Amino acid sequence: MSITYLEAIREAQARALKDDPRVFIYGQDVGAFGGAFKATKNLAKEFPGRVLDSPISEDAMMGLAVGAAIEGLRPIIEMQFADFSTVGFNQIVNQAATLFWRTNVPCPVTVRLPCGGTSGSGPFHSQMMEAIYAHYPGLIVLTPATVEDAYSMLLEAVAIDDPVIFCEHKFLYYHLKADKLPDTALPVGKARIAREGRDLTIVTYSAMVHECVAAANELASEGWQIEVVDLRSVKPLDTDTVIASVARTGRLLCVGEAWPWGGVTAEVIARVASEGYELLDAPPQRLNARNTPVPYHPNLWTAHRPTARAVVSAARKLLRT
Amino acid sequence: MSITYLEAIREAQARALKDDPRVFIYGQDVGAFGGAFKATKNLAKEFPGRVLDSPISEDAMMGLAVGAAIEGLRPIIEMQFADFSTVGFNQIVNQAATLFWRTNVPCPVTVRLPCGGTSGSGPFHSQMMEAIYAHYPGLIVLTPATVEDAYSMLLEAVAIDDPVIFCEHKFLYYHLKADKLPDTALPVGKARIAREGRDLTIVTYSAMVHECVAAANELASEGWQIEVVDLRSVKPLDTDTVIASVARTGRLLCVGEAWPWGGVTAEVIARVASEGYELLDAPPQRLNARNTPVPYHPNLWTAHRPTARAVVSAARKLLRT
Amino acid sequence: MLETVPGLPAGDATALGREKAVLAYGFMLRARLLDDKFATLYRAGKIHGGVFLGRGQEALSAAIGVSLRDSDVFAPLIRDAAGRLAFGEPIVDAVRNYLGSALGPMRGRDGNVHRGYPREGLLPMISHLGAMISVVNGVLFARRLKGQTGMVGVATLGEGGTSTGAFHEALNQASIEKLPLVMVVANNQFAYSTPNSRQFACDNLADRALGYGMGAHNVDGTSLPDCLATIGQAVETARNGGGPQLVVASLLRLCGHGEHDDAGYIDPKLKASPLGRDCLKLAEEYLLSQKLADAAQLAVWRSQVVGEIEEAVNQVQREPTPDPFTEKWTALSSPHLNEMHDEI
Amino acid sequence: MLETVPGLPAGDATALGREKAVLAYGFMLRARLLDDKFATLYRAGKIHGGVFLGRGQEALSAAIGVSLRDSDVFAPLIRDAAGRLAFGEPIVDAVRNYLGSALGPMRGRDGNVHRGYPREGLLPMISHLGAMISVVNGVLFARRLKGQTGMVGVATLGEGGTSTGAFHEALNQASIEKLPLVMVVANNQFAYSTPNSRQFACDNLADRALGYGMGAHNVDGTSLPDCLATIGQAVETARNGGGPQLVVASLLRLCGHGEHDDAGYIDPKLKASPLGRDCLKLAEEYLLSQKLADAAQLAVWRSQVVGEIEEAVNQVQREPTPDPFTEKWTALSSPHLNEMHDEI
Ligand SMILES: Cc1ncc(C[n+]2csc(CCOP(=O)(O)OP(=O)(O)O)c2C)c(N)n1
Ligand SMILES: Cc1ncc(C[n+]2csc(CCOP(=O)(O)OP(=O)(O)O)c2C)c(N)n1
Ligand SMILES: [Mg+2]
Ligand SMILES: [Mg+2]
Repeated sequence: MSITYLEAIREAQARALKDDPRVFIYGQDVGAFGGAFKATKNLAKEFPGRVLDSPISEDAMMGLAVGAAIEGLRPIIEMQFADFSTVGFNQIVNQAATLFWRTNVPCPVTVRLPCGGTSGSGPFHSQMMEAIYAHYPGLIVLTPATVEDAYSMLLEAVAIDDPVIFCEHKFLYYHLKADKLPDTALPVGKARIAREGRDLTIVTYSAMVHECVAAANELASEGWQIEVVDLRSVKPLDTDTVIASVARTGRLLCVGEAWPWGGVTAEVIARVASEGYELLDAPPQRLNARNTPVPYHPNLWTAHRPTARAVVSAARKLLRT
Repeated sequence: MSITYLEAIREAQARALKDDPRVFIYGQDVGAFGGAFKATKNLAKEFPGRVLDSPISEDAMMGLAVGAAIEGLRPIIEMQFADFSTVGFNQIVNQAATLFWRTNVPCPVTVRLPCGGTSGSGPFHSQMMEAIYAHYPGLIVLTPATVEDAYSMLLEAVAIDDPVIFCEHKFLYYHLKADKLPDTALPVGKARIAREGRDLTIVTYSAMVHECVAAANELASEGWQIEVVDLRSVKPLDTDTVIASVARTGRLLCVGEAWPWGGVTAEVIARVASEGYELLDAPPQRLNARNTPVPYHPNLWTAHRPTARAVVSAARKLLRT
Repeated sequence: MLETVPGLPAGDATALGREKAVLAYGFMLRARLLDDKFATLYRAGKIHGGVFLGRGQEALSAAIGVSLRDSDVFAPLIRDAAGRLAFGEPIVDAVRNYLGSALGPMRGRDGNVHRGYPREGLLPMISHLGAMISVVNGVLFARRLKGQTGMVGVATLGEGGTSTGAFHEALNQASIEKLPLVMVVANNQFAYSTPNSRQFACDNLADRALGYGMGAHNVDGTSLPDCLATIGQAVETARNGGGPQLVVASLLRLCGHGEHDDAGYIDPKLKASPLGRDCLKLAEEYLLSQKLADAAQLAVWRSQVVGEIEEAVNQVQREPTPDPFTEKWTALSSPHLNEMHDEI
Repeated sequence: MLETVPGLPAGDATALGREKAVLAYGFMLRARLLDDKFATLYRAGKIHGGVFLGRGQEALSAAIGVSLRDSDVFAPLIRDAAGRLAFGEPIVDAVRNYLGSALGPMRGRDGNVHRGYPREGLLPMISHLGAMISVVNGVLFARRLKGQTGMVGVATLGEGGTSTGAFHEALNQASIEKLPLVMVVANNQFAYSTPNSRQFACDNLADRALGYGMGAHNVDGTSLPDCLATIGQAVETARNGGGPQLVVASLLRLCGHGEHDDAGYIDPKLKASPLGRDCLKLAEEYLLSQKLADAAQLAVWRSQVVGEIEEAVNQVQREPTPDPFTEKWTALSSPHLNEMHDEI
């Protein structure tokens, strides 16, 4: 038996619905149809009245979720694509994110954002939005890179008493497989060493973890031992694990699929520069997507986002510094 | 005669309307009333039919601006407060910011965002949003700190063929004064040395420039010579000027009024760490607002944002490193 | 959680008939005098930030408050002091929020009209107009999912707020879910300075109800008995499963947008028109004409309320203001998820 | 910029009477056969990403295109191949955008239905539903400011898109500004899989017009002559200063949401109902009954269009695809404002 990243997301929701009567799911086409990506397949049938089609109203979807959270429920909102959350943006960053701080009433809402690029999806169905949401106080931002994390972190997201932006990566939906669902997991807020090494630390998250591990494997054939840190959660961000790794390797490359200005790679480097400056043997480097919208054509798309090949070449340069 | 930061914004708009028939202004209460802050005072009378009250529809305001830009006009959109731009967010980041890249048709829209805190304004009338917009390709983000820059950069914003997010700071509106409007100005994209020094570089922007200059003055009485760099524009960000300054001082403190995760301070430090690592004699440091919404009460508000006093203490610590 | 004023009848929202008018009048009076007090404090420099009053809108707002039960939901907006009080907000909490008392409902974190108790059904507004309506939907939706019945939710908005996308999405959502939402729009002719001619182009905003499948109601917002009748009917229709209702009240704001605004843009003719009548005076005339009170009684009530407000202000002025050093600088309810590396 | 099909009458949108039906039919046919071709190419793995067809909606869409002049504005959506062609889009550009030719209007940066020429009044949609309407408003507003008159703008949307806040804000804005906007809603009963019962709760979406002060029109979207009459009337009303118009067409999507979707959720009864009739077949029957064409003529036209499409596809398949090395990796039109420190 094997289970995909997407199936893990479905299973986590099934289990959340089963274990906790306060959970419900609301989003476009999530009901009988099972969602645009089938992440809620059969759930409407298995949990009648608790998996509901919404109108095309991202603002009102989020508002309804906050109201339900006030009443003690634990809504899961599926945005059909992360990119469409821009239309529900205000309710996320100004309503959900501020509720607890203003009123002492927690706001346990999980917002599932199918994000990231797949070839042919174009500028409005491919965006990474973790940096946008992580900037706001009051939000937790998760970026699972593995089948196991997709499952366990989604379950934890639903259990967390604060609004969680759950960035699930579409590129991983079907291709990434595991043998079974995990019984235990690292808690949210802890990064994971995806691959050990001693020559260079690559800090990354989400789909880029796999590009970086592939790059590390390629560099291993040249004798380099690259450590890859999978952040898992970008807010909170596990600076301790990152700095401990840099302490071992002395070199830092930070890789993200988002746009270059700001974002996770800037935040990680700024933290390491401030708190672990003396550990660095060479200037820390970043690799991001290009500074344009995400292109449609595969020729352009492949050149827009970092790939294992680009990671290899950036790492090689940094190893030689 | 003296002119305030707010009056400079009014004058720049008056001149843009006068010099260029393609310019018009659209926003809530900007017409006969002259705007919530009076930034468009008398303009509706002086330029009939070109300064128009909008309904409370930030999404449609931005959409209309893009349509008008396609037709070759140069709209200025006034958001009543920066915080309300979240409701027009999608049209800014997905419509305006992508138009040129997708179609080769430029999108010369200026969006005026009255931003930043004043005491008593609370969580929804105080936000800094430069980091959010700067993350998106296709946008220019300006953060004038002086009366002269408010004037000349707004004029330049209107002349730029790309969408410009013009972050004007409400704290500076009435208090900041200059003797006259400038005849010449640094171009957008160039940072300014607000104060020269050789012991430490403080990089900052918008209202924080004044806190940092005050801090530098205080430290001068202790014999420290602090250089203050006013970024003026956070995207594009003038890395060269920043690095040249760090080359002189060897120490970097980056100060911003926005929330700590990501943002301008992270971006600046990441760039300097990557490109000017060997110039640093001590780990670069950041000072941001606290990681909560902006509080209403002055007691809390004063502790939430960086002040000259906080800058002094962070600088002192860094000078001793 | 209704608070009583000595001498003014107290009771819950189910009180019927003529009594209800007196009850509502009591809250109108308290709101008006409280607003007057805030205006005075503002001019004296005792209030940080803006002050937003409900003058001229008390009849409508009070009618909402007295039509609701404790178990209902209410999302008031900036001109709803009367409705908040009638729904059960203690005067002292209104004062606390304006003066930034650490003991206030928002503990100095948010101020003025931004206050409430979400768990008790009084939702604290965010500033973004229209954004609270779908939150009311969510509360109603959740309660229904939990098996609760018989509740109603009221959201209020100015006519300017009807131009927001959030308004539209939420009304459509309530209609699809057949939620017991009553949307009350106070058409006070201006959104800040913007006249209706620049805000919408339909003859009657209540006509929008048809496009959602909601019930539609128009009411003269200056008349307390009319507001009581219409709001009462809309609330009962929603409560009895009639689906969401839209009420549009016509009136005029008898003050500036905020106390910083002299409202010089309002045409004196409009002020002199029936829209510009003061609902509080009309309500007093109504009580007198219906023999629900005489002039002496009105004077007694007024001085009682003045006393009550003075007492609240005196109390709050002795209360502590928020302390940045004991303040927990986190927006999260989960302490273990705080960033280890917060600033300053 | 209208393209002619040999043998099919060509003309501009002002062509009148029976000729117009033939003209529109020509674009319906081209759209249908083009869609069929895209479906084939998709199944053959020749197209990256999704394919979105307009099957069953060609009459409505073509009626829009032939009702417009070159100087008008059109913001089509995903099911508007017919309208785009009728408005003047060359078939070859549709093919280019689907196959990602470097010579296509979006140069491989955007794909499939995301195409247009803003300066020529054919606006390239962004995906966010409802977002194009206010852009049309902006074009119309700007032209009026520049002194142009007599133009009309059409935006299209599915019934699902009417639930967006953007839809509401834009219609209200157009009404306030009295812009010559014609909003055409194709109510095809589903938004992806979501049935109307989960999308709105009013009897008739056209009733929303009243709440904006717009003109309202309903039309049977399966009938070409009805679409021509109704769209023609709405467009002329707007053109002559009658203010914005809302047209709601009833029909059924005769395909999946995209070609990846088998639309198994559509009730066969609905398909068998009048809504499920194929507008192209009905249009052919109409032409035959009106003696505007005979069967032989229809067959000739069809084979002509097939040839034209094959030719376009053959041409595009020889064209270059975008090259990442010559691509200018910037989203700004101002070269001097590019960040000096772009990545990779
Ligand atoms: C989305 C949004 N845009 C702008 C504002 C700024 N604003 C606050 S009150 C107001 C006018 C509101 O008018 P109306 O809805 O008629 O209510 P009234 O003040 O007349 O009671 C505006 C524009 C806001 N709060 N929210
Ligand atoms: C704001 C927004 N949310 C979600 C989507 C995803 N989406 C694309 S098409 C679609 C269904 C559209 O239905 P409808 O408007 O009825 O048009 P139809 O496909 O039936 O022609 C959805 C939900 C979107 N494009 N925009
Ligand atoms: Mg109003
Ligand atoms: Mg549809």
